[in-house]
Amino acid sequence: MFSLADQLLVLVLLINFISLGTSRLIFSIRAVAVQGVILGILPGLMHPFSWHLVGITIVIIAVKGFIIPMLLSRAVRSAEIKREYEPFLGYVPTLLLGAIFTALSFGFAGKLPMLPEHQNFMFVQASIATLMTGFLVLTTRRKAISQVIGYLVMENGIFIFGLLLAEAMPIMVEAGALLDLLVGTFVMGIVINQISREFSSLDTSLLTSLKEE
Amino acid sequence: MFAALIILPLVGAAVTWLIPYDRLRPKVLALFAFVHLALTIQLLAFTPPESPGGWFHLDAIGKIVLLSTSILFFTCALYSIGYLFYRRERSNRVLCAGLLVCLSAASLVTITHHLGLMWVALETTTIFMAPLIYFNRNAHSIEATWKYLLICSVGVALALIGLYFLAYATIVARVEPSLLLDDLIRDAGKLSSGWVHAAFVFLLVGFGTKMGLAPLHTWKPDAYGEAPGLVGALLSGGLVNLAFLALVRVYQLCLATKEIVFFQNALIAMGLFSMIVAAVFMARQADFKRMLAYSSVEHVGIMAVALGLGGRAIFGVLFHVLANSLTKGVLFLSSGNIHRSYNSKSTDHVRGAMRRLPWSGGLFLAGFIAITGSPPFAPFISEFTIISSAFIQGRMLVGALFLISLTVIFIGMALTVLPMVMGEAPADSEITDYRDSVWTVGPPLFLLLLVFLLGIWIPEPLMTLLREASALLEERP
Amino acid sequence: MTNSIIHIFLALTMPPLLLGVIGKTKAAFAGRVGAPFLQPYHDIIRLLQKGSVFSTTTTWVFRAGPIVALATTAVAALLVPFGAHPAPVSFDGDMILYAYLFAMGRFFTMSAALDTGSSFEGMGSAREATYSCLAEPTLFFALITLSRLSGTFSLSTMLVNISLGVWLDTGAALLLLVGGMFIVLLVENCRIPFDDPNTHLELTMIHEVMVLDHSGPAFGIIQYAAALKLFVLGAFFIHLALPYATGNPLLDWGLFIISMLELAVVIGIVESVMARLRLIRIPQLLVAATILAAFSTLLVIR
Amino acid sequence: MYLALQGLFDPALVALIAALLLGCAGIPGLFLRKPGTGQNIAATVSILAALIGVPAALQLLFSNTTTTYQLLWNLPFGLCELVIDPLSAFFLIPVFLVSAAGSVFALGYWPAVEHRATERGLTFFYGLLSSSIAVLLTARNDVFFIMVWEIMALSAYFLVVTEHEREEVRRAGIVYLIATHIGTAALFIYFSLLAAETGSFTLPEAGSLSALSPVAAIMAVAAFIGFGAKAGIMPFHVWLPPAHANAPSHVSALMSGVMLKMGLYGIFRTLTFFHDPPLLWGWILTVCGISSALLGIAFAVAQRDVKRLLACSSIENIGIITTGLGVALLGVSSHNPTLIYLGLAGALLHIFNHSLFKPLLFLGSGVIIHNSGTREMNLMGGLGKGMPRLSLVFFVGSVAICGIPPLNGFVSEFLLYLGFFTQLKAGSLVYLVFLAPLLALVGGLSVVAFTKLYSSVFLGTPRSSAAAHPHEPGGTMLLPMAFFALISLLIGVAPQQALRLVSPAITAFYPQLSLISAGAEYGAIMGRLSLVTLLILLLALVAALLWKWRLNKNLVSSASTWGCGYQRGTSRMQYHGSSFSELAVSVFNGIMRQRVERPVLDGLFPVRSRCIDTPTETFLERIIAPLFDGAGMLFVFLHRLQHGLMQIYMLYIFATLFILMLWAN
Repeated sequence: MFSLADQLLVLVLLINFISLGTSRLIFSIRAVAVQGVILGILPGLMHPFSWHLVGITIVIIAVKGFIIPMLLSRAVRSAEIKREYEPFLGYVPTLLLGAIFTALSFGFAGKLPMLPEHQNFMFVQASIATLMTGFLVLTTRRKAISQVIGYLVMENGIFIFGLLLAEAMPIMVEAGALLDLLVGTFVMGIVINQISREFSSLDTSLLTSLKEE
Repeated sequence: MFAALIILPLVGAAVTWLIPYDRLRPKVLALFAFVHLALTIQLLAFTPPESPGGWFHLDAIGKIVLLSTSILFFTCALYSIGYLFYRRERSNRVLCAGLLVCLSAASLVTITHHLGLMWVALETTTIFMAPLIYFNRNAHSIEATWKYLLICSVGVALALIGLYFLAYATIVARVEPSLLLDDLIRDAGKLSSGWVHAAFVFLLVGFGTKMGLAPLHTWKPDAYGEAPGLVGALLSGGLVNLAFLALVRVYQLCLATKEIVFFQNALIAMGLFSMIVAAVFMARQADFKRMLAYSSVEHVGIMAVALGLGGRAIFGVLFHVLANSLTKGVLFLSSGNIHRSYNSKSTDHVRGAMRRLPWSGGLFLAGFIAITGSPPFAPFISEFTIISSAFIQGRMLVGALFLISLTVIFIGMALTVLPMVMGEAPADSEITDYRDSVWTVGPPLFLLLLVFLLGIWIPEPLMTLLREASALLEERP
Repeated sequence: MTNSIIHIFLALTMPPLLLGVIGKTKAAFAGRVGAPFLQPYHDIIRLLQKGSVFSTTTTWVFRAGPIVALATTAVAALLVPFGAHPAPVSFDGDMILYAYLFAMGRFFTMSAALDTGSSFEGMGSAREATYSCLAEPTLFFALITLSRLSGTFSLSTMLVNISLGVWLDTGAALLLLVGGMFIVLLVENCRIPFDDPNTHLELTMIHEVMVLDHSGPAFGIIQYAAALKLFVLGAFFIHLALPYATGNPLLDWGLFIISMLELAVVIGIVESVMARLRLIRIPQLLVAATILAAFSTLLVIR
Repeated sequence: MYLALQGLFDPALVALIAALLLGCAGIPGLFLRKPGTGQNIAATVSILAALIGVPAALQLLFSNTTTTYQLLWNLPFGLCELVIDPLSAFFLIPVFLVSAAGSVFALGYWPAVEHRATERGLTFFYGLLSSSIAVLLTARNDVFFIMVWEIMALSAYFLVVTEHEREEVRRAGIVYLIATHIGTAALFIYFSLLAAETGSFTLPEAGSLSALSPVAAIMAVAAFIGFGAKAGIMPFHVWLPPAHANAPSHVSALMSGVMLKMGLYGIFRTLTFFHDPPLLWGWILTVCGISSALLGIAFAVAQRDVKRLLACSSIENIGIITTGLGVALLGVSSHNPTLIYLGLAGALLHIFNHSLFKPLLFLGSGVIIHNSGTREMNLMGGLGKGMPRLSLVFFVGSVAICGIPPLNGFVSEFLLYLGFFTQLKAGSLVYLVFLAPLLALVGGLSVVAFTKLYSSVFLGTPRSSAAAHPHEPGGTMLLPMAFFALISLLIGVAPQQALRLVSPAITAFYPQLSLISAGAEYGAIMGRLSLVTLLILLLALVAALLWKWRLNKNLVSSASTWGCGYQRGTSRMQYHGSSFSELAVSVFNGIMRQRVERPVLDGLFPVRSRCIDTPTETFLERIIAPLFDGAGMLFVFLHRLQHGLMQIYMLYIFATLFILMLWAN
């Protein structure tokens, strides 16, 4: 079943590029949602069946695939913003950087020793690449929403790596990750609503009054 | 015992959340803080054995951090009684409850030896601090909160993946997979250096962000500048120490693996860089709260350098954890009073504080003298220990850079602080209803007395505690 | 013992005579008969018998000036050997005391002048202060050279030590020194070309203008002190310029008196052939003197 | 009382108790409600401290013993020893004298009833400063030394900014604080290296370190900067004039009379640690010393502000002392006992002398300023009539500080001159003798400076209405000054006793030296000197009596000053300070600069206008201030890094991660 997981990881990487490439916020939110769903399926493919597993899967799919995207799209609608206009870095350069980082992450993963059973799969690569994608979104996009999206992509990357530890680690760490994701996103959702109420916009370049003169 | 330490504040949080009266809440807060302090001292006196499975283990280092956090929190809670009296315009429900949750999480960080659990607790503090920074409910505070939240979350996320790397290293090494510090230290020799290196880097950046090492410090001036005085005090005197504690855990691990040199050099480099950045940004600083934030950047830099130096400096840094948090308490609380009285944070408007608020102004001045490492205050002891050990180890360059940035920082800070406290208040400055009272002046005064006493006399128990702690961090060839 | 008595006797009696001689010489150059040699004595005695006028502005400082000036110069006179005979008072390092005694006198006289609150006297003491502190180093270079030549730290020995033989060895150095010290001699005693005691324009005076307000006995004392100062510095100078001595004590006293008179004549000649310098030039000449002396020092210690 | 004490305690203990008393002197006042009581208590206590402290110190000095006490402390820096050896004892004496005198003076000068706001703090920190200085002299533990050192520096700062509502005062305070802190940073390096060398935080034994290692060189430089900054040796003197000028006068007295000397004490102490110091050290000290002396007095001549003039002359005197020390060090390097003896004797005695006449002058300046309501010399004048007693003691002080016989200043300079001259014979350091003319020049200039000061304050007629109605200060203010004047005179007429005072300190500094011969030899010379000095006084007395006799015989009348024919002379026509020094300034132009604003006079009858000349703080204005401004500009430019844009912050994190990754592999 691992091979299927591997193909799904390829899909994840593609979604990374979509989230880098698109300018429509709703679309990228959806993309991230899909990514979340895929991540939700992955554990099921890797481990033998158990109710705990089912539980995990359901929770992940619910949170990553539906709750958070709903929150975000509500924020988007309330702030009436459709697109990410003039990002700090154009889409084409971002895509190129994304490609470069993906390549780098492959190089990075190549240098690290792996368990034989993980040897010829690209968990590490995918996770680092996703992490970097998240970073790229965080650094290049103007809208607060896109930054949250970037953060989510990062979280996904971390989650992918988490899969490698799924059976070895106590459940606590994943739970921690999930909690962090959940609460983090909730709080960010709240903050974003506050922002849009305060500034009637989600353009973070308005949020630059605090700086050194 | 441990459970009490964690549960009690949570109960307190629930209680304060349910209390409907704004006037009553701070008193309850103070009450719970006091009980927590008592509990802490009890724990320090009679330390229970580590819990089965080794998840909870209060070692000497944890004790120091726990003690400083608890003392500082108690003082801030007392202060909140006086402070919130002047902030009647808004509800303090979130503030009080949030503070107590943070206290619980902080205690958890100090007593657990499970890195994963520690990470969860740290993340909790990060999240629950956000609404406290947003206390003032205005455009600036929301911006500060946003930056704080996003940057710190990213940092903590990086720390998480660092932990994952560590865990995976254990798996790869075919040892019992675990994130318990003691297990990791035991098996450290076997771990593959590639993963360990990667883990250390991510953990350093992650916890470094939380701690505010330059250039990961960017959220600090905004958050400290916009948060209320007592929250600032807790951020710079409490959370910083927690993140530092996390770094120390990583350091212990490094000591066990043979990768320590890289980690030490990285710490020294980032520490010195932080001090230089602080020196640069403190000069001509127009907002005294932001200035304090940079001072906090400076002090995390000092801690990092000291940790990197090792040797005698370890003693210095462990003492500095305590000294710094107490002194920062004095500065933030008194600056909060000054802010209340002038209703401005700008150093152009705030003049002659000594005349207008003899107590708060004096405390602020004394705090400045203390934090810049002048005797007879505690930070002098720690800073001199660190500097001297740098020179004794023959690391002249590190010592020289350290001293130079300390001096530049002193000059910058003096040029900002002295005009604030000296002279006469400008005629056009706003007159507010704030007056120095026992509740607003007492707590920082108490802290200052502590700082002074520790500067001339270190009680024997504390001394032994520091010795044990630094023994834990010795390099064994 | 006798030498000491003679020494003191000369110091007490002879100084005004030098002034007389100078006056006579100048008169001779001007083709006048001039005042008799003993005129200065008459002046001083007459002044001592006059009554005195004190400015209402003045305090005790004004009165202290002349007295201290006299006292210090007198002590200085005890430190300098006259001719081949050692001075009655001498100890290692007395040359430093010698130099500082003049400073002491100066301090009091300047203060006294300033005590009157007269702008002229203030002007005078300002000049005195500046020029004398320029002249100071020259004197010290001279002392260094002498001390080096003689290998002693006492005026008597180091001055008596200078002889024709020394001249033959280190002529160049001594020549420079004589040049420098002569300038110092003229400055310290406010002679032309640096200062003109007999001018009638207060604006151009240095020393005389400082004592405008002193009258009667005080002025007498000042006159006498000035003469004594000339005598003392002169005695110092002739050791350098005219260092001849016979073994015979009495003869040496004679030689001393004669050479002092010669010195007076020389000063008279200089005063009559030269005009007063512009005040701007004086510092330059003083620095020149210092340089001369410094060179002589270099010559002897290298 | 002294004998009683001798029976009861060990003098070292007594001295320590006295030091503690000083520290506690100001504390009661903080809690007493009624103004003035605290001040009286403080004065009484510090007199008591002096009464028991000075005899104790003297006994320690003459019995030539070294006593060690253990301070009970648990800071992790080894044992904390308090040691009093003759050197410390010698430095202790002025501390007690000056602090007592100052606090008595304060009763009249800074009465609590008039200065309710500031008096308490002033009294408290005054006691703290004196006490910390006294304790500093006994500290033998690096860290304890630095702690006391910083307490001293900080309390001095709080004293300087007593009147901090005045902008000038605040500025002076900040300059002082920054200067002293930079010095302390240098001391951090010095003591850390010392600890690294010795392996413990206790100050090393005399002569236990080699001066030839590179570390020793670094230590020496650090110590020179650290201690020199406190002593005010050029070029570390910038803080000195403004701080002394703006502090209350008895504080200036304490700072200039005692605190500056702590820098010198540090240098003394440091030098004792090293055996065979290289000649270079001696030369550096000597050159810095003599140039400080020259430039300091040159600045002094140009000043218009009474207290700035005194402060600049402090730089001069410190310079003279440093020269002496340097000469002694040269002696050590070239194994030349005479030079060591004379250099040290001169330096130490001058330290003592300066701590007598400089406080005298500063206290006097306090009274003067109080009376004329300004620090501007050119507006004063004629105060001598109103207060003859003050005028007398101030005159004594001025004569003494110029190094003129028959007062103490001359004695110490005399020793230095002897030191220079002796090298003519010995030969190895012949060129040292060129210091003599330079020192003579310094002497000449100081005569200019102090005739200017004294005359423009006390002599002539008042130049402004403010100075018109002086009234003699009360006993509490006059007595301390009279006391200092008396001791100055005594040392002047009995120098051999003064020499006995410094000899033990010299042996403490350089034990190898065989004092017996040298001491005896120069003692004899001093004997002759004192005889001659007495002779001067005698002659002066005789002349005075003679004159008095004449005056009684002849008629005495009084008139207004002779105006050379001009009848309507006004007081504004007098030569005032600036016009008096103008000639000297013009001669030495370049060393001392003045900013002169000359009016343009045109036409036959020009309109009334004024000419203002202000001496400039060359170092501060031309070098240091621009430096700071430049740094400030650069920093402000760099502030843009904190751009406010989140994305950039993210980039920082990203970059850090990347760099560390690359570094790790």
